[in-house]
Order: sequence, then C-alpha cells, then structure tokens
Amino acid sequence: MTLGIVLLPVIGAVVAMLAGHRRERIAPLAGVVTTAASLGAALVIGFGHWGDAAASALGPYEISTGGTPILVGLRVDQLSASMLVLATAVALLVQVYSVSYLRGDPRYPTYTALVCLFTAAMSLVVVSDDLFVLLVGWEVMGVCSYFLISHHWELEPAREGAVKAFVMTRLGDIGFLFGIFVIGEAAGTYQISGVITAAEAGSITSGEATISTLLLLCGVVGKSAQFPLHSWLPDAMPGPTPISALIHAATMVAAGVYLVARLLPVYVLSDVAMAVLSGIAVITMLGSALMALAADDLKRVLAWSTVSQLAYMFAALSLAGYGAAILHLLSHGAFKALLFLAAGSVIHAVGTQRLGQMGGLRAALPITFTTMTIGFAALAGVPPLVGFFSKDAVLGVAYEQAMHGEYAVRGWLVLVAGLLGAALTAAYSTRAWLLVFLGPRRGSTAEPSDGADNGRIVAAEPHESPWLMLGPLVLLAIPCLVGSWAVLRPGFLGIEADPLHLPVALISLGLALGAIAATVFAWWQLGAADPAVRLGKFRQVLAGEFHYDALVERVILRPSRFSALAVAANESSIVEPYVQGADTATQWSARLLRWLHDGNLQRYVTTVVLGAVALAVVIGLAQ
Amino acid sequence: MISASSFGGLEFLVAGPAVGAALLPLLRDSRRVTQAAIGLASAVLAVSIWMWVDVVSADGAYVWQSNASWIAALDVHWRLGVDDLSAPLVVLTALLTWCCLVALLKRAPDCGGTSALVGLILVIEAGSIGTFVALDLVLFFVLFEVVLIPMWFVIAAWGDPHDEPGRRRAASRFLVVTVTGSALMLVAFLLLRSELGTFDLAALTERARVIESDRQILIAVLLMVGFGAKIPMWPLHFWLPDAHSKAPTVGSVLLAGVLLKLGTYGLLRFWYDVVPVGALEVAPYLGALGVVGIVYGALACLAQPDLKRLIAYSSVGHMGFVALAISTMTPQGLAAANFANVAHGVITALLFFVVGAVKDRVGDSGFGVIGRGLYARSPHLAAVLAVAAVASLGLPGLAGFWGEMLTMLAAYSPHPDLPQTTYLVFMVLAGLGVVLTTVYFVVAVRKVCQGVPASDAVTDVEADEWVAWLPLVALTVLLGLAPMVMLWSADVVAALPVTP
Amino acid sequence: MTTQVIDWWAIAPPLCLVAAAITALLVDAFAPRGSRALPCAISLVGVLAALLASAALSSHSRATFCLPASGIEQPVNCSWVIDDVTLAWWLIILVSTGLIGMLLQPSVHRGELPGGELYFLLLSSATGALCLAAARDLITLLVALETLSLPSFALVGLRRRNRRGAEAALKFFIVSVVATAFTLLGISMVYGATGSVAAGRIATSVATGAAVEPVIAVGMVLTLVGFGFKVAVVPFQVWVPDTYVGAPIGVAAYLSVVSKAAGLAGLVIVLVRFFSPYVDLWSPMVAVAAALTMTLGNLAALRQSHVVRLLAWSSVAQAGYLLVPLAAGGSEADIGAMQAYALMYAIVNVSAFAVVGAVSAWGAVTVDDFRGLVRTRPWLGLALTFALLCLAGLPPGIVGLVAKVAIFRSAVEGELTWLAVVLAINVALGLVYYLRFVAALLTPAPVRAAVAEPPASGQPGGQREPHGAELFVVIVTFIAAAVLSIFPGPLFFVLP
Amino acid sequence: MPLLFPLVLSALLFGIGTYVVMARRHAVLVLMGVELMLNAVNLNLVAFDAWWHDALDSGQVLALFVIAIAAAEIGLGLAIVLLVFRTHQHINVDAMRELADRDGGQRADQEASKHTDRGAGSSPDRVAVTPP
Repeated sequence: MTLGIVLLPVIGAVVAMLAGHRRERIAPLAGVVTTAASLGAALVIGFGHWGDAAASALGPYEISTGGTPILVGLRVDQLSASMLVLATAVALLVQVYSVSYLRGDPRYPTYTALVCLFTAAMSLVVVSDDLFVLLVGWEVMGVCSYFLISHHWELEPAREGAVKAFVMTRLGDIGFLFGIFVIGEAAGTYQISGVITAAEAGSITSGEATISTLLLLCGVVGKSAQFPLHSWLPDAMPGPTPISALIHAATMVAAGVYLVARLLPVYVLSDVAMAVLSGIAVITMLGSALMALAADDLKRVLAWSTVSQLAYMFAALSLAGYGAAILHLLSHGAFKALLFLAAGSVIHAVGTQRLGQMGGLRAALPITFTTMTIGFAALAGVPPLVGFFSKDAVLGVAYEQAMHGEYAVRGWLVLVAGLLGAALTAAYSTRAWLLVFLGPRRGSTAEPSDGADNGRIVAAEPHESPWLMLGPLVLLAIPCLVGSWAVLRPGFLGIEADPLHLPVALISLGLALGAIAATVFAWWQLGAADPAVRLGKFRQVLAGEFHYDALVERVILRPSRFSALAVAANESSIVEPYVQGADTATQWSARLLRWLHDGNLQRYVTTVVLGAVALAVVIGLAQ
Repeated sequence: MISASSFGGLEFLVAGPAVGAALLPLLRDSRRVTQAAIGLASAVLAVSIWMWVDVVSADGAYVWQSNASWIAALDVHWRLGVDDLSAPLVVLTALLTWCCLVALLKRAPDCGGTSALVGLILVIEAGSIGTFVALDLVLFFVLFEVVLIPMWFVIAAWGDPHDEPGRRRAASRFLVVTVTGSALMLVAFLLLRSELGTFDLAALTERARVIESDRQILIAVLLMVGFGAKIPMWPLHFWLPDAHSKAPTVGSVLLAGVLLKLGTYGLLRFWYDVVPVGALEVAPYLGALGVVGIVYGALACLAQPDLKRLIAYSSVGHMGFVALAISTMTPQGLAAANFANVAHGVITALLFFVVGAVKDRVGDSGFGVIGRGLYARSPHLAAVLAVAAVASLGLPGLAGFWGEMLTMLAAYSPHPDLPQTTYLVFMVLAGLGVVLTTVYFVVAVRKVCQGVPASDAVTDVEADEWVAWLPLVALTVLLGLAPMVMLWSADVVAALPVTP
Repeated sequence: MTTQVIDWWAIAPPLCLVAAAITALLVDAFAPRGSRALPCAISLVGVLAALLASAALSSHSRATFCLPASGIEQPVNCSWVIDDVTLAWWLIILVSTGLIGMLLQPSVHRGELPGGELYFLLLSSATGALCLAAARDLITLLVALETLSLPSFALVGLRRRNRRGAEAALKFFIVSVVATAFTLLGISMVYGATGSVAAGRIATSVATGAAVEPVIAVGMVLTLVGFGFKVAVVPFQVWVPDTYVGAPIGVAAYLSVVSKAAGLAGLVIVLVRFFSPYVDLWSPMVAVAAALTMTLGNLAALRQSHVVRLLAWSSVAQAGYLLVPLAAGGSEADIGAMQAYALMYAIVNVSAFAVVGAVSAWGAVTVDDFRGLVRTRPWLGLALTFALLCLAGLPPGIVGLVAKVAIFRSAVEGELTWLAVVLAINVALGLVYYLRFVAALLTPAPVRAAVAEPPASGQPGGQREPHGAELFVVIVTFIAAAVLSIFPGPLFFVLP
Repeated sequence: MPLLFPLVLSALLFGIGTYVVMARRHAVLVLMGVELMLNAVNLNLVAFDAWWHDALDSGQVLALFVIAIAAAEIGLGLAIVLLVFRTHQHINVDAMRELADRDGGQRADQEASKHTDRGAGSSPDRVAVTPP
C-alpha cells in the first residue's frame, strides 16, 4: 500500500510522458487518476494511523556499500501519514485545477508527468525510513521543481528562477549529504528509526549531534527557503501557479519542516543547532514578512509569506514544539495552496501578476473572491479560521518556553518576533486583498509577458474561471473553515498541542486586527492606492529585498565567475602553450642538432675526436 | 550449469571482436558489415552478461579462468579471468560497443570508409575487454596498447571534418600522452616482476606483501602517473578536451565510456591488490589531484563556450571523483570507484551520443551555433540531453549519484593510516565541485534547450538513435534506483585486506 | 710453436660468403651482358649456404684458432668462438644480408649499380660482420671490423658519377677512419696494459688487477669508439644522416641493419668478454650513452621531412634502445633481449627501407610525397605502416612492443629504473614522428601527385611497377613481422 | 730504452695526426693525418711488445696488420677522393654540404635528387671551389 502511493504517480508520469503527446486526453487522465488513487491509498493509511502512535514498516532491504550498509525501507507513522494525505490531496487538486489552467498547452503531458513524479518523490521523502532514500526523494523533488519552474522556458525570469532555485537548494543539499554522513557514522546506521533510537539511547554525542544537525540544517534551509538561502523562492514564481501552490507552498518547501520534526530527537541533543534554528527562524520570519509588505507581485507576496510562515514552523521546532509545527504545517498547506490557486484564478482572469494592475475584481470573480478572502483571513490569523489556531499553537509553545521552559531566552525571542510577525502578516494579507479585489480597476492587460506566468493574452474584461479551477478552491476553503474544529480537538492526529493559549491569543488577535485596521485606514486615506506608500523610503529597501541578491552576486557569483574565467584562460593560455612549449623545445633542440649536422665534415670529425677524448677523460677520472 | 570456461568464454570475448574486425570488412558493402558487426557485438554482449551472472555467484574469486603460454622466454601467458571488479566494465564495454555500432548503422561519419571504422571499433572492444580480463601483466600491457592505434585512427581519420590538422593533432596528443603513461606503467610491472618473479596477477596478489615499502612506493607512483595519464588525472588531462571535441561521436563515446576506464581499472586493480602499502603513502597525493580535477574541471566547464568540450571537461571532474574514491584505500572507496566508473561510462556516453547528434544536425557544438530553444526545435533530443545532464550532475535517483555519494562517504572515513583531516577537506571540496557541476549543467541546459527558439527546427531523435540510446537511459535510471545491481559486490570486496 | 688444427666447419659460413663474393665478381666480369641477375643469384646462394652451415653448427659451441694453455694463469684461449650468441648474430646478419641483396637487385637491373662489384663488396662486408661476431681477440676483431668497413665505403660511393654518393662516401670514410684510429689507439693501450690481445687473458689480467690501472680503462673506452661508430652511438652518430641520404637506399638499409648489428656484437664482445670485471665502470657509461643516443635520435627525427633522413635518425634512436640491455650488465638474458630486439629491428627496418626504396624510385623524397600510399599501393602502404608501428612499438606491431618489453625488462632488472623511465619518454617521443609518417600514408587524398599519378613518360623519376625482388622482400618481411606479432616466441630463441 | 720515449713520440704523432684531420680542408692532407695516427699506434704497439717481451709478439703482428689496413684504407680513400674530384671538381672537405640537413630543406633535397639522378648537376647553394 505504502509502496503503491509512491509508485502510482510514477506510473502516471510514465503514461503521460509516453502517450500524452499522442492523445490529448490521456495526460490529464493519467495524472488525475493516479494521483487520486494515490490519495485514496494515503487516506486509507492515514485513517489507519489516526490517533494511533504505532508505525508500520516495509523492509528493510540491505544495500552493501563496503561500509555501513544502506537499509532501504519504508515506514509510516502519524506524522508521515498526515503528510501523505496533505501532499496527495493538494497534488490531486492541483492536477484537477491544471486541467483547465493549462488547457491547450503543448507541454501539458510533460507538466503532468513532472507533477506526478513530484508527488511520488514527496511521498517517498515522507515514508522513507532511510536517510539516503529520503535524499533521493528530496532531490528528485528539487529537479521536478527546477523543470516546472522553467515550464515557460522562453521567458527569461522563468529560466533565471529555475537555475537559481535548483542551484541554491543543491548547495544546501551538499551540507545535507555531509550531515547524513556524520549522523550515519555516529549512529552506525542510516536508518531513520535507527538514528532516532540511537539518539534517544544517548549513543550520539552532543558534538556529533551539533555537527550533523547543523549540516542537515543546510539542506533544510535550502529546501525551505530560509535565511540565508531564502531568495530563490520568490524568484521561482514565474513557474505555473498550480506548481507554486503545490511545490512552493504546500509540500516541497515544507519537507524541511518535516525533516527537522522527524529528526527532532537528534536536534534536541544539540543546543547550538536549536539556537541557530531559532535565530534563522526569527530573522526569516520578520524579514520575509517585511518584504511581502512591499512586493508588487501577487505571487511574490504569497511567496514571501510562505517563507515567513515556514519560519514560524521552524521557530516552533526550535523550541521542541513538534505538535505546533506540524499543525501549522498542515493548516498552512491548506490555506496557502488555496491562496495560490486563487491567485492563479485571478491571474488567469487579468493576465498579469502585478498588484498595481489589479483591483476591483470582487464583482467579476465572486467565487475566487470568496475563497481567497477565506485564505487571506486564515493567513492573517483571523479567528475562527484554521490559521489563527495553528499560529496560536506556535506562539503558545514560545509562551510556554518563555514562561517556564528550559529555552526561556529563545522562547521570549520567538514570542516577540512571532507576535510582530503576526501583525505584519495581517498587514500584508490585507494589503494584497485590498489591492486585488477592492478599489477601482487599475491597469490593463498590457505587457502580458512581464512576469505573467503563462503569457497568454486574455480578454480585456476579466471573467470568472471555469469550475475545474474553482472546484479545488472551494474544496480547499473547507478545511480552512472547519479545520479549526479539528485543530481544537485535543490529540488531533495524536499531536499533543494545547488547544488555546488565551493571553497570547488575545495579544496576537489584537495585533492582527490592529494591523488590518491600520492597513485599511491607510488604503482608504490614500484613495485606494497601495498602502505600502506609507512605508516611505523603507519601501524601496523592502522592494529591493534588502539588496540580498546584489550581495550574493558580489560575494559569491562574481568570484566564482572570475575563477572560472581564470581556469578557462589557464586552459588556453598556460596548458596549451605548455604543450606547445614542449613542441618548441623539441624544435629548438632539433635545430641545434641540425646545426651540428650541417654537412661540414670537419665538424663531424671534431665531434668524434672530442667525444673520444671526453670518454677517455671521464673514464680516467672515474677510475 | 555449463562451465563457460570450458569452451573459452573469455577467449571469445577477446578474440571474437578481433577476428570479426579482421574478417568483416571483407564483406565489402558497409551496411552489411555494420549489420554483421552488430550481430557479433550482440553475441559478445550476451556472453558478457552470462559471465557477469557467473561472477555474481562466485563471491569475489576469478571465474572463467584460462591459461596458455604465449611467450615462453619472457614467461608471458594468456592468463584470463574475471572477477567482480572487472565484470561490470566488461559488460559496459560490450554494451557501449553495441550502441556505437547501432548508431553507425544509419549515420556514419561523412568521411566514408564505414567498414574500416566498424572494424576499428571492434578492435577497440577486443582490446578493452582483453585489458579488463587479462591476468598477466605483460598481456595486460599489450592489450592496453592494442586499443590506442585504432582510437588514434578513429579520431584522426573520422574526426571533425572541418579541422583536419586539429583532429590529427588531438589524436596524436592523446596517443603520445597515453603511451608515455603506459610505458611508465610497464616499468612498474617489470619492477614487480623483478621483485616477485612472476607476471601472474593472482600470484602477485598473494605475494605482494613481501615487497619492501620503498619499492612499493616507487611502483605505486609509477602506476599513478602511468594510469593517471589515461584517467586523466588533473595535470595530465590536457589531451582530453581536444580529443573529445575532434573525435567523431562513436569515438567520444568509446573514449569516455571505455578508454578512460582502463586507467581507473588498472589503478584499482594494482593499487589495492598488489602494492597497498606503497599506495597508502601515495594515496593523499592522488586524492589531492583528484579533488583539484573535480573543482578545476567544473570551473573550466563554467566558462566553456562549446558543449562537447564542456562534457569533456566534465569527464575530468567525474574521473576526479573516481581518483578520490580510489585514494581512500577503503572497501567503500573501491565500491565507489567501481560504481562511479560504470555510471560515468553510461551517462557520459549518453551525453556524447546526444551532443554528437546535435553536432551532426547543426554542424558544430558551440553554444552559439546550436542556438537556443532546443526544447521547441527538437523536443525529444532536448529532453534526453536534459535527462543526461541531470544524471551527470549527480541527481539522486539516477546513476551518477551513488558513485559520487559513496566517494564522499569514503572520503569522510578513509583508511585509518591516511590523514583524516586532509580527506575531510577533500570531501568538502568535492561537495563544492558537485555544486559547481550543477551550475554548469543547468546553465548549459539553459543556453541550449531553453530560450526563444533561435533558428529552424532540428530533426528530432530518430528510431535508430532511440535504439542506441535507450539502453543507456534505462541503465542510468536502473543504476540510480537500484544501486545494488552494482553494489552487491561491495561486501565481497570488503573482505579484501587493504591493510598489510 | 705448435701447428694449429683448424676447425673448418667453424669458419665455413664466412668462407661460403667469400666464395660467393669472388664468384659473383668473376661471373659478372666474364658473363655476357644482359644476365644482370646472376651476381644476385650467386650471392643469395652463398648466403643460403652460409645459413645452412650455421644451422649445422647450432648443436653445440665450437672454437678454433686456439692458444694452448700454459700454466694456470694462461688458460686455453681461442680467437674464434661459435656459441649461441654468435650464431644469433650470424642469423641476423645473414638473413638481413640476403634480403638487402635482393633489395639492391632492382638498381642493378636498371644499370644504376654495377652488379658484380656490388655483390662482391656486399658479401665481403658481410663476411667481416660474421667474423666480428665470432672474434675473441683484438687482432681478429680489428681485422673483422676493417673487413666490414672498407667494402661499405665503396658501397656507399658505388653509384657512377653521382655527386651525393661521392660526398656521402667521403664523409663516411673519413669519420670512420678517424674512429678506427682511436680504436687502434685503444687496442694498443689495452695491449700495453695487459701484454696480450686475447680475450680470456685480458679478462684474467683485468680481474686479477695485473693490468696497468688507468691505461687499461682508457684503452677500453677508446677501443669502443670504432664499434660505437658502427652502431651510431652518440657522439659517433654524426655521419649517419648524410651517409644514409647519399647512399643507395639498399646500402643505407645495410648500414642500418647489418653494420649496426655487427657493431653491437663487437661492443658486446669487448665489454662482456674482455672487460666484464669492469662492469661497474662501463655499465653507467653505456647507460648514459644509450639515454643520449635514443633522446638525440628521436629529437632529431622529430623535425625531419626527408624520409631517408627520418629513417636514419630513427635508426640512431633504435641504437639507443639496443644499448639498454648492455647497460644493464650484459648478462645472458640481457644479450638475448638485445638480440631479440635486433632481430625485430632488422626485419622491420629492412621492410621499411624496401618500401621506401621502391617508392623513392618514383621520385618521392619527403613524407608528404608518401601521402595516400595505402590507397594507391595498398600492399606497400600497409607494409610500411606496419613496419613503422613495429618500430614505434605499438600494436598491431606487437612484435615491436614485445621486443621493447624485453628491453625494458633488462633495464629494470639491471636496477636501471631511471633508464627505463628515459626509455619510456623516448618511446612516446618516437611515436610522434612515426605517427606523422603513418598519418601521411593513410591520408585519403594525396595532396601532391608524386605518388598517385604516373608522371609524363620519359621523365627520369617516372613511376613504374616495383621490381619483383623488392615486392618479395616487402611481403616476406611483412609476413614475418605479422607472424611474429601473433607468436612472438621465436623472437626470443636465444634467451635462456 | 725507457718505454716513455716511444710513447711520448707516439702521443705527439697521434696528436699531430688528429690536428691535421680536424684542421685541414684538403682531402689528401686529411688522409695523411689519418696515416700519422695509424703510425703512432704502430709505434705504440711495437714499443709495448718490446716492453712486455711478448713471446707471441702480438704487438708486432698487430702492427703488421695495421700497416696492411692503413694501406687498404689509403687506397680506398684515394679512390673516393678521386671520385669526389670527378663529381665536384674539388676535394675541399668542408665545402661539401649538399647532404646537409637544412631548415625547410625538403625542396632542395628534391631538386638535388633529381639532378643527381642525371649525374653531376650543380647544387643551388654550392660553395665556391677553392682547392688549397
């Protein structure tokens, strides 16, 4: 069954790839059917593990490497089961949504195949019980993401973004790989359950734990777009919007959270790693929320918001708040997927991603408006939507730690940052919502190629999307609404998070409402213009995203480009002449010999005489 | 089960292609020659797979052994045998030869004389397989050299049709560097002989430990330089890019897929089995050169304006990984080197096939000439190129990953007598190389496959090309998903005593 | 004084040659014009007879012209010894002489060379070579060396009214006599230091330390000069390119094979039979000379475009390889390796010269003129390609490769690893020019029409079919090299 | 008579002979130099023979051989010199450069080989004839 979840989408991918170009119907069908089957299997497994702490395993099968063997095996527990359900469900919705969104796209079969492959890879990451197998899924996700971002490879930003995303995540993955080495050698196994057992049994020293977890963190930071490898995610937005929903919001970027959660027993062994994680989370949380506040691209706002929300989860994990992190992961998966898909619907309608060219779409897109409002509200933390409660769980963990936990200092830090972040989140959500749906309609469908993901010229008058696209929106809106009921149930999915932390909840609610009110006020005061104007000069800094890319360019890219040129120059100007130098040397020696053999008999005789005399002298001396 | 050694299975693998090379061109019609050669290559492939099955069940011992005196006065014998180290390479050679011949069936180089080219390819197959299965040092050396002249011809006569002096220079450079290396290797072999009095590899393995360590170091150094020229190890790599960029497609495929492996195979065989003590002293230097090769090759690729040269330089990097793996002197390193060898053979061969196809279609392999948007102009071709590139950059789940991963793992815990910190640095630098490899491959894909299609459509992959390429694609995926296909022997190999 | 008993069987092979030489001269003088093949036939018969006679000797070693033993310190000492080594040299010398004899016949046929004189001189010179290999005292050595040399001067200048032949002959002659004068000086010093000219007595004297110390060593090296000259050891290689280029090509082949083999035999006899106690003294010297010779030869050959001069320098380089086993100490195994290499070299080099001779007759001089030979004359082209690859020591020329392995082995077992490394580099260096030549042969389209198209009739360098004798030599040597490539065993018939 | 005298004389003779061979351009003078060298050796041999009281008189025998060889050499040498004179009209040893290895000399080689096939031709870079 577990294997089926992984294999079914692969079959779908193969079918779509091979037959998709022949018959138009096959690819969507293959994608939807296999993903649906996969979801079905995931649900069966998920319900099997509902509230049940026991894990089921498959394998392990041993691969010898000459050293510590690799034990290939699958293992499903509650965490993986819930992740499976999330991943396959979002994948299914995205598949359905894409049928309409990408209708008529000649690259549709490839697209479906890659989405299927991605689903399989994500499932593999979640159910794998071996670090190397996990890495396989992890990187296959990365490469699927790379290909999908560059779906519109005629567009410069798509190509740029794909390369950036792939290279940055892979940079982190090298650290990840080394982390696996360290942890595997320390624990004597690469099996995840084995590593956890070893960690709990205390057979991993804190030094080993620190090094390995920090190295693993490199991969996590890369995959989940946390500081300092955060900048690829917004640039990945030129990819098709459903992809952004699936890969860059709900699942792949959350895999980092999943991994840290899974290996939390090892992380807790290392204070340093936990502190670093807190630091990263706090910086990312606030920084990216600020950038979301000033971004002029709807998808970019959502991307920064994703980065920020992921940081919440890491913040919870850094305080050992396992349950809160997972809750927030699941709820974020739902509402962020909803937001992206709704944004796709908006973009589909107006043909641009620029906030400055939207506005007043409430009437034209009623269903999109409704569902997206629910999504924004959930993001902003408006009760009783699910986002409020899951964020509260995170803040609650921080509150507990700050008040009477062992990580008091970091608890306070996270708490303050989290509250500030909540306000910022509410502000940028409101801003985006206002700019998209309210106020007058600005701009036109001009310059569709300007970052718009599919570059299609759309009719001047925006219209509601077809039901194949709206259906997923509605379906995703449901968990946002009723999810709170599930979250509030104690022991949901066996996750023991306290339901509500009243003081923190009240403060955060107050901050959120205040921020919403302030944003709305600024918007109203500016005459339905962008409230970010109120930020003044700071807006430029934020819109420039703290000039991080320029810094990377100057510190990393330029030197490596320079060294590459140096090597190339070396190849052509040192090695080549080195070869030709040998050539010249032989030429000169040949010329010397030619001089010696210039036909002059007396020179020959002299050579012979001198040679004989020299021999005699040498031998006389030698003796 | 019938014992294949009783009817000379290995003799068939070596002599079959050689005899075929001598007789087939008599058929006159070059198409018929190629067809017959494909038949022969299929038989060789089948026998080699049968051989592998036998090797798998043999647990590390030499199987299909045979022995006949050749030059009595020099104590040289036709000693053949195959074990888990050589078996995969034999199968790889047989497979790549088959693919090359299939590729030649319809699209031979313009220069004509396809029959002769087919004959030369068969000679290369015979020589390479012979080198892998030879258990006599002089025989090894002779067969090692057998490959050279045919390859030289392939490059010099069928290479880049636009640049005759260039291809000849490239071919000669290849030959001269390799011959220098192999002559040094011969010196090492003869030193072994003078120490131990035999050319028999199996006997040498048993007796090697009596050689004093100074001598072992000398032999190990000679072997390192000798095989290093072939691998090619970093400062000796300069012949490779030229040879590749001037060679015809089949030449590049065989050069990268088979000939480079002769070097790494030799180093593995002799360092681990025969002079482990000396090798331990020299290993850090090999590791350092390997790592320099990795980073240097990757940097050279970054600024490379020609796709074929880029892949050639990427070979320098990949072979640097193999060198690093060998230099760890652990069973894991051995397994890693062996895996990386085969993986590189498969993937780079595929890459060269694809780039060769592109070059044949547009006339050159420079980025500027190929133009952009190959995804649109020739979707399947571009897709195969992208897959091969992704495999080559070491994506987990494809063949390239396990070799590199195991190499770095081996570098993380090298032989206890080796400097641990140094190897840690090697590992980190190798990781840096992996990142750089990613960069140049995605940049190359971006330049070639993506972008607004610049010029006309390019003929897409045709049926015969699919036949030649699909085995490689399949093997890339298979090795990536089921590395145990190659790694089953790792534990057997682990039984080898590396420490004296 | 006692009367000597002469073992006529032991000196039969040279006598066969002498008889054939005289017969050839006389027959040519008195036979009617037109029977130009007769001297060649006679000398081939003589060579065959000499071969048969040598074969009859092969069962056990013989000696003649002996000094009786007088006391313990003066054991029996023979001036003429036939053992396996001698017989191997004889085989190499006789086979090459026979092949070269055939190679020269076309020139005789065309009237460029006088048949009687040619074969008389050739066989006389070969007689000297045979005697050199059997000699065991300084007088016999000297006389044999001169018998080898003097006819060869005449051979070089044998073409009538030929400027280049005359120049070559004069240069060859003068450098040679100077070298011989030094050899004589050396011999006189050795005699002065030991009081004897016989190998055994000199060896005993050297071993017991009775010889006068610095004089004997200086005498030894000066004695070597004449032989080194024959072998073309640096710095006595100066005459080689000019002489080869000026001489008829068959004579150049003779100089590069027979004369060189005889010189090697002389070097071996002097160093191993006379001065083996001084092995520590001469071994490094020979090693350095070998290294210099091969390096210089290869470097000089690199830039050559004139085919014969290229082969001339290649023969200098090969002389360096040939010296390596001697440098390794000259044990029986070493000499075996040297002779195996010399046999390979003889066959292959004769093959190369045969093709070059045949093609030069059409006016081809430079490597470029040989372009496309494999296409236009497949047999000649393939034979030359194969010969060059054997000289380079690369498969398919496995015979050359195996012979090189033997040489390398001598170097390594003689603890001369550095020389082995120099050898390795030189093998690669040599490859460069052999390959250049091979590449030209295989080029599909000839750039110049020198070879491919027959020039207008009546032109002196006009293309014509190669003579049957030439073709025969080419094919025989090609087949021999090919068979030896598959079964290299017979190459090592003298190895213990 | 002490051994030293003949040896010194012999060394002088050999040295003079060597000098003549190296320094004189006239072929006949060169031959005379060679003759001097050979006779120096003869003197050596005879002196050593006398010094050793050699019962076999090897030295003297060898000296006889050397005389014979010298005669043969001179005979052959003069014949070659004659040949050279007939083809070159001079016997100046350092003026004969036709066979020399020149830079880019392949053309000259070819020209020369064509000329020589017809007998005495004139080389393009022939050195002026100045018989001594």
